[in-house]
Amino acid sequence: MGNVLELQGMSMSFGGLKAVDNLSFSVRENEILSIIGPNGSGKTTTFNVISGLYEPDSGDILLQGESVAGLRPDQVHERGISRTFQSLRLFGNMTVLDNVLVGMHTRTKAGVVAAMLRLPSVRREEAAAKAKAQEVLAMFPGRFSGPRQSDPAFSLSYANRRRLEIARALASEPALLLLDEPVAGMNPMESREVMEQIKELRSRGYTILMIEHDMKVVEGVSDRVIAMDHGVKIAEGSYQEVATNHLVVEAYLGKRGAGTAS
Amino acid sequence: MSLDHIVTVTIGGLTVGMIYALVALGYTMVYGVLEFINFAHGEVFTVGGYVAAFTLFALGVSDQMSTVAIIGSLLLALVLSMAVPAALGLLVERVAYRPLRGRSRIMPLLSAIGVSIVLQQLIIIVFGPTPITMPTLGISSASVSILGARIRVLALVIITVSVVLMAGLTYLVKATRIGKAMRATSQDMEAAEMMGIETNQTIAFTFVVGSALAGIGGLLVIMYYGSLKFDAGFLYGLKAFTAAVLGGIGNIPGAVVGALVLGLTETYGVSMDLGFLAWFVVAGLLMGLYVQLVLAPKKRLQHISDDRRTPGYERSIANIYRLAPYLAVRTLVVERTDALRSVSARHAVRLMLGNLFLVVTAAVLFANGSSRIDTRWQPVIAFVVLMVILMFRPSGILGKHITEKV
Amino acid sequence: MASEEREPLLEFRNVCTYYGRIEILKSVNYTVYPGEIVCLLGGNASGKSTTMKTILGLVRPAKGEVVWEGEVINGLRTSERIKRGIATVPENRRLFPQMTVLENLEMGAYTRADTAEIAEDLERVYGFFPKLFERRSQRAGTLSGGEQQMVAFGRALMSRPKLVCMDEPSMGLAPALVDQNFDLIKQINEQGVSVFVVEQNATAALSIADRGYVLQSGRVVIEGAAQELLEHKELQRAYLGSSAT
Amino acid sequence: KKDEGTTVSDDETAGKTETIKIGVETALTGPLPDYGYAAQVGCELAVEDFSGFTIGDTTYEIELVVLDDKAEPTEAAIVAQTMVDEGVVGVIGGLTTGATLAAMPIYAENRIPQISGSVTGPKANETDFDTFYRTCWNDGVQGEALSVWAQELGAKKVVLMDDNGAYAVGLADVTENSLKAAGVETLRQNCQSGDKDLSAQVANIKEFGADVVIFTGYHPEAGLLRKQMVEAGMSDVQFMGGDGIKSAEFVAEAGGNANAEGCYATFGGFPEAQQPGYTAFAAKYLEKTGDEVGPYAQNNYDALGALVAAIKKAGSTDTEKIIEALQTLEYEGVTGTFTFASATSGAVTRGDIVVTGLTPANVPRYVVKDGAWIAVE
Amino acid sequence: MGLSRMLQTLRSITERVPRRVWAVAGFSLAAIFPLFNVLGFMPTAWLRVGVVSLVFVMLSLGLNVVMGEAGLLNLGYIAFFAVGAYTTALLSSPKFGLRWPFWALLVLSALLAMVAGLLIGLPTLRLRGDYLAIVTLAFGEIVRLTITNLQPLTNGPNGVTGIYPPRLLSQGAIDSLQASGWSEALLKWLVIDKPIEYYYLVFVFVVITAFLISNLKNSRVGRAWNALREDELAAVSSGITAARAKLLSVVLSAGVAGLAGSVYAYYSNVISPESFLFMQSVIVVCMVVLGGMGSIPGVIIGAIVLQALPQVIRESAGAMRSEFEVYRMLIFGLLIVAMVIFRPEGLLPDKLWRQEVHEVDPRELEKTRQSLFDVEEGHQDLEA
Ligand SMILES: Nc1ncnc2c1ncn2[C@@H]1O[C@H](COP(=O)(O)OP(=O)(O)OP(=O)(O)O)[C@@H](O)[C@H]1O
Ligand SMILES: Nc1ncnc2c1ncn2[C@@H]1O[C@H](COP(=O)(O)OP(=O)(O)OP(=O)(O)O)[C@@H](O)[C@H]1O
Ligand SMILES: [Mg+2]
Ligand SMILES: [Mg+2]
Repeated sequence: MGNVLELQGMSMSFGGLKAVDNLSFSVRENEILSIIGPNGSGKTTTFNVISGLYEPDSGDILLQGESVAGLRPDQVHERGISRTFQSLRLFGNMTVLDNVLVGMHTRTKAGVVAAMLRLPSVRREEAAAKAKAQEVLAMFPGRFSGPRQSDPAFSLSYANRRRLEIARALASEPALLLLDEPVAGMNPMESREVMEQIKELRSRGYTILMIEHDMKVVEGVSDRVIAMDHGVKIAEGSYQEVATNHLVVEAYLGKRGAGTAS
Repeated sequence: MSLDHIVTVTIGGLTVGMIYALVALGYTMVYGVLEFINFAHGEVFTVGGYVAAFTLFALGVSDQMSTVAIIGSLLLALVLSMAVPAALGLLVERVAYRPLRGRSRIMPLLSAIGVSIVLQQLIIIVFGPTPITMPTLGISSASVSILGARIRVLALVIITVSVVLMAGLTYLVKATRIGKAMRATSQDMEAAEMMGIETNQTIAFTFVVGSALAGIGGLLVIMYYGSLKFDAGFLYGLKAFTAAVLGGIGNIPGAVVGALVLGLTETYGVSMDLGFLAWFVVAGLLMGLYVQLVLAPKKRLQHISDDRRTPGYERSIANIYRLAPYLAVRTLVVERTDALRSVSARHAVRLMLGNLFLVVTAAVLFANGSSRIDTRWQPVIAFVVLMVILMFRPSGILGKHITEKV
Repeated sequence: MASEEREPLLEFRNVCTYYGRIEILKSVNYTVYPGEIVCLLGGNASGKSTTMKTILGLVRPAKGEVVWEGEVINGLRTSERIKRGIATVPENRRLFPQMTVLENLEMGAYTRADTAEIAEDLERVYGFFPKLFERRSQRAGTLSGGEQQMVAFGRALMSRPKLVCMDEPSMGLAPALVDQNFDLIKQINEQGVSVFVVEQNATAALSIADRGYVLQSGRVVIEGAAQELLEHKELQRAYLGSSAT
Repeated sequence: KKDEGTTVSDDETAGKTETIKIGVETALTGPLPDYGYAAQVGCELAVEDFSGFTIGDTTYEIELVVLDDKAEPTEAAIVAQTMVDEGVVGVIGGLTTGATLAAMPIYAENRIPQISGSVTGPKANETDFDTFYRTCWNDGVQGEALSVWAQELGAKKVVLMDDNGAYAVGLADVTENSLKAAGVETLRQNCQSGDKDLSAQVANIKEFGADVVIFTGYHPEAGLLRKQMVEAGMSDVQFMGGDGIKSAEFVAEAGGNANAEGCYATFGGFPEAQQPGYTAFAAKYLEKTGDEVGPYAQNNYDALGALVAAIKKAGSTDTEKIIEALQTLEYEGVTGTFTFASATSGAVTRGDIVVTGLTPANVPRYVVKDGAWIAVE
Repeated sequence: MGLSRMLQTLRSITERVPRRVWAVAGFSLAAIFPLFNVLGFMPTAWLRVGVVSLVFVMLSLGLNVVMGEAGLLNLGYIAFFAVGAYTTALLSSPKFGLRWPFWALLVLSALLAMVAGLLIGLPTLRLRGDYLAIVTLAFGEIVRLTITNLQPLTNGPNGVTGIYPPRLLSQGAIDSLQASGWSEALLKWLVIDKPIEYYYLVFVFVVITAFLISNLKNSRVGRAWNALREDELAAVSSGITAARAKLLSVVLSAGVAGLAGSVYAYYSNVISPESFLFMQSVIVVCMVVLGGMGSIPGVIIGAIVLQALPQVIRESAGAMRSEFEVYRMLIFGLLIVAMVIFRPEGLLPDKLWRQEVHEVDPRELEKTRQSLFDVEEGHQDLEA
């Protein structure tokens, strides 16, 4: 199986600060790769560069062999990378269903004139999109059933908002899904539930790149793990390998952290 | 163009600019704290002017009075024309803005427009629609001669006052405790409260200071021009706001810089021979060529990736000034090098059009030899300058572009 | 450690809080004594953050009383409460994004005038989080999520409060820092500051706390000494996840 | 008072009484409320004097329909439509040239005669409507007069400045053409009504080296211009204007007597002393309002008088007949005896007031002396 | 507080009746409105107020696209109206002796306004919030001043007068219809020159515009606008091309304004720069906000109320007219303030904006109570 994503010597700096420094790694098809690392080590920045919010200073980003470096975020999304945000960014006043439908923007085609006239083709497309959105929401059984789909997103509880972000990202059936701390702010019970859902996604064929500080989740779902520090990759391998790497323990896990993790 | 003409025009432009600045400072302060355009600020300024004229009339000030009495009356007028607008600002804030706190941003803006209309009508109802005039005083028309041009002392006063106020305000906001409170309040009102800042008082204070500043502006304007009309606040408000945006709204020195740019271009625009501008255009062309031929090879890749990233509309505008005739011709006519491969034909056409535009501009300016913009276009100049500058510096001249952290 | 003779620092007496017409807190009672660490647990949306907001006065109780040092403070503005010695690590951090890290920390000491001691406290915060010293002149809005959390934490310490209300102070922090954070809470508590903390990581939180409350759907369903709660069977099953699946 | 519209009521002693509506299109809001008010008062005084005239055994009561066009063209079109809807037999107005131009086609189309007491724009009736008449002078007359006067003062270089409004541009155009024809060098400048700072224009005037400045707009900007010229050391440059600046406020706005002293203005009508009915009119005006006569009040009074005279002459309230009557009417009003021009020729357009013996040289001239406008002999 | 209570009552009444009933009632009322005049119950002046109100309804519908949907504040919107109006005026008036066909001019006016929208939109759409507001304001002023200054083309402040009434068919076609025996009375309807004819003409345009825009609003395009308004960064990361979507909203709204301008020029017979003052832009903004941003029925109501109410009061003030004039603007200003404070979400608010603008409507929350507490479902009940 080929690589879905390949980062080649990517660097990104802010003023004098090298947030990401010559980072290379690849994500294989249908795997879950986790990035861990201390606060401010450049994990979110890596996501931002991949998703086109920042333009890398140097290096290349290949999505299924084609460069996406320097493209605008919407172009990157269209080519098949979608993401969630560390601090949630839903369209708070839009309904749950509409949030997901926005995620399908690049997968629908209706033009302005057609939409104004509401041509039959538009109606068909709209109906299909709705069905698809409902299907995506159904991945979280019981959470977004029936009338809740027309609730505004802001009224959701924290955990459900995270779920909705994942649903929005999934709606475009991305080749690569980026998840930034999907279980932050959840208690162990809830984390476990999200963990199961992430695994479920893999079994449906998705490829996932995830940032997470909760070692239980990282351990539970990752096929491979990358550790970063100061913008540099310091370790890569299976969870066990990385978690026992002395650099990682020192910089990230701390003694007790390593203890609870293993 | 004689020297005294240039001096006269320059001082004229500076004075107008500084008057805009006096009003713009208040705008910018309120914006800096509340992030909303206080449209009623212009009317507060008018009220300041009316109060000053009214006070001086009530005191029966004239040149027959002793110097001490005149200065005393002027001081009283100054105090009143700061106090009344300050009180008004406070009242307006309390009644029309405070209830809207935390609502969508368009709401206070509309409310401000409403207040502005109300204040203007009240001025008409109280003082009538004809302009209010100042008692004539020797000091307001005293003048000195600089480089052969007669300059009014009051113009120099206005310039000085604006600079001093700007410095004072910058200090206030940057270095004092209340200034810090103002900045904190502007960024996150609730968080400011959580730090123990009385946000309501802070905001009220901002309005008081801003309105008092506008009041001083009103006083100086009516002294300088001798009369003030009920709708002056709208015109000045518009110009001052334009200036504030031009300089980077929320930025205090920016307001002054923006106001000066505005005042000077407005005055220069219609009273200077613009033939010389042609030389700037030529210089621009040459510089562009230099950049493309000598400096570009290294930078070119950057441009290309820029090009993929930046939406078309920004590109086309930027390219007009990016001046790349060389690149354009190469792409279309000569061979396609590696570096140029991703430059599309459309891009090249845009570049050519951009250069054509510049060549034509230069040609027109040259052909027109001694050209001067008709005075009837004066009000347009301000807005054109605003649009052009914002195209290149979307956050204003001194404004910082704030990138959003994700 | 909770001694009944002492006067409580903070007390909720049958407090009910609403958003619109929906009752979030349903007649809850809390007590925090001077020098205590009290921990508030509960599932998502159970009203933990609302509790914190009620203490700060960002939300006003519709019924019941919030009592601070024996005085009912229901009507007091947030800023007034802060001046009386409450500090907070708010939900979502709430930094001043355009200000530098240093300025943000200084804002924490807004209510104080003792320059020399402020400088001392600043050193102390930098001591806890060396990263912040490194980044002291970076605008807070551009910090990473975890770094922002550190600033929020540091800022709360800058006001020399009597009580710190912390809403998930270790959210988004790296594991090593999470541990350090709990040490830190213990440490400032030892200097006489009371702590009222909301945490998802219940085991760790209870291990440093004196007492704890468990909130569900706006009601306090369990309360007691930390040790008791740690051993509470149902609580373990529901929250700590130790016996689930 | 009867206000029952056009209803006819039987009255045993005095035959029938009928109420006719006469429209007054004025501008009480907008840039010239004082003019608008004076026009309204002029009409009201005329109603007091002329209402209740009889044709045959019918007594006609006049009801005024006063509408405000804010001196805006678009608003004027709406006002004109409203006048049509109200069924007026004639309209006095509008007040300003721009607004009137907009309203004229509508009155013409609906065959409603219109007599303005203050529209002085030279091109007001360029389109040659037979429904438009005016009882004030065409600015063309003042433009010629300003040009003649400036030349009498020995002008070599003249700056003409307008405020970009219809009245000012029209007057400046006529003056400029006349001056150019006489070989005088001219420079044209503009400002916007409401402008405060004219320093750029003043600098341009100074650089041009003008010996006469003619401002054809209204007094607020004229005063500012004069003031800023004096302050720039140009008090020796002659300052002239049309009737737009002949207002008491001009002196204050120019910064007092000293600055305004010696400024000249022409006027679009004979001096009050030469107007036969003026003294009586001024007394009535004072009694009604407690004020001195406002600008163009007597012209508006005459306009309504002429309309009533035309109705009587036509012997009918049929507007077509009234229009016909106006064309040959000779009317003796407050301002003098006049007829209306029946065709456009040269500077005179159709419907213009024709006053016997008027030439550019004897157009009234005023000068500021000791802070007041006085007639120049 | 009487006012607020009144508004409260109004709100509860308006909200109890289903939207659809309102829509049908409003539509029917608007459709039969001129008949009151025909039957003699209502002066023609009111009918004229109706026509102008409908023109402003169109304008507001257009502005709503850019402001209510895409969330971009446009303070120079009236400029597009001006472009449309002047296009029509110059090409169908004695000014240049031209009389282009009505339909062609409608299209051309809309197109030119759209080009103007493109011109202003291209360089400025990357500006944020208030910067965009001030630039659009500047654009509006530039357009107005240019019209004022280009006197040879536009007659400057005098405006263009004598605009010919629209003919629905060309003169030739009308003549040949007449030759083939069509009755004079019927053919008279083909030349729009009476208020009632204008009324129905504009009415048809309003209905079409409302229909098209409401379709658009409920399509992927409308969702993209809403998403951009809510969170541009998230929207862009979900594949929406911000520049294109925003530009589209600006251009579309400009087109609607151009169309409205064309009709307005025909109707009012005269146009001059004074109709395109900044204050007019503000008034249209107020119409949208008063009605309820993003809500099509709301915006329609808002435009009618703000345009018609002052006129109706003026009409009914009778002898008090001139006194009323003095206070008209004062009342207008107070109205804006009161409305923003007491009913910021507008008369018939859109669901999205109501949440954004106001504190959350309790009933709305009541409905969502289920989902707010759903997390607990996963847990065992601790209250054993
Ligand atoms: N826009 C910016 N300007 C300046 N510095 C920035 C900017 N964005 C990020 N940084 C810096 O770059 C570094 C990397 O940040 P990033 O958000 O990638 O960290 P992270 O690994 O995601 O950390 P965390 O786990 O805390 O979220 C941080 O030190 C941060 O302060
Ligand atoms: N501003 C608001 N408007 C309406 N409802 C709100 C608001 N803020 C919170 N709520 C609701 O109040 C309830 C309690 O919220 P709160 O934030 O206190 O929960 P929490 O216990 O802190 O949960 P979490 O673990 O997600 O932080 C939730 O149902 C939430 O949806
Ligand atoms: Mg991060
Ligand atoms: Mg919470």
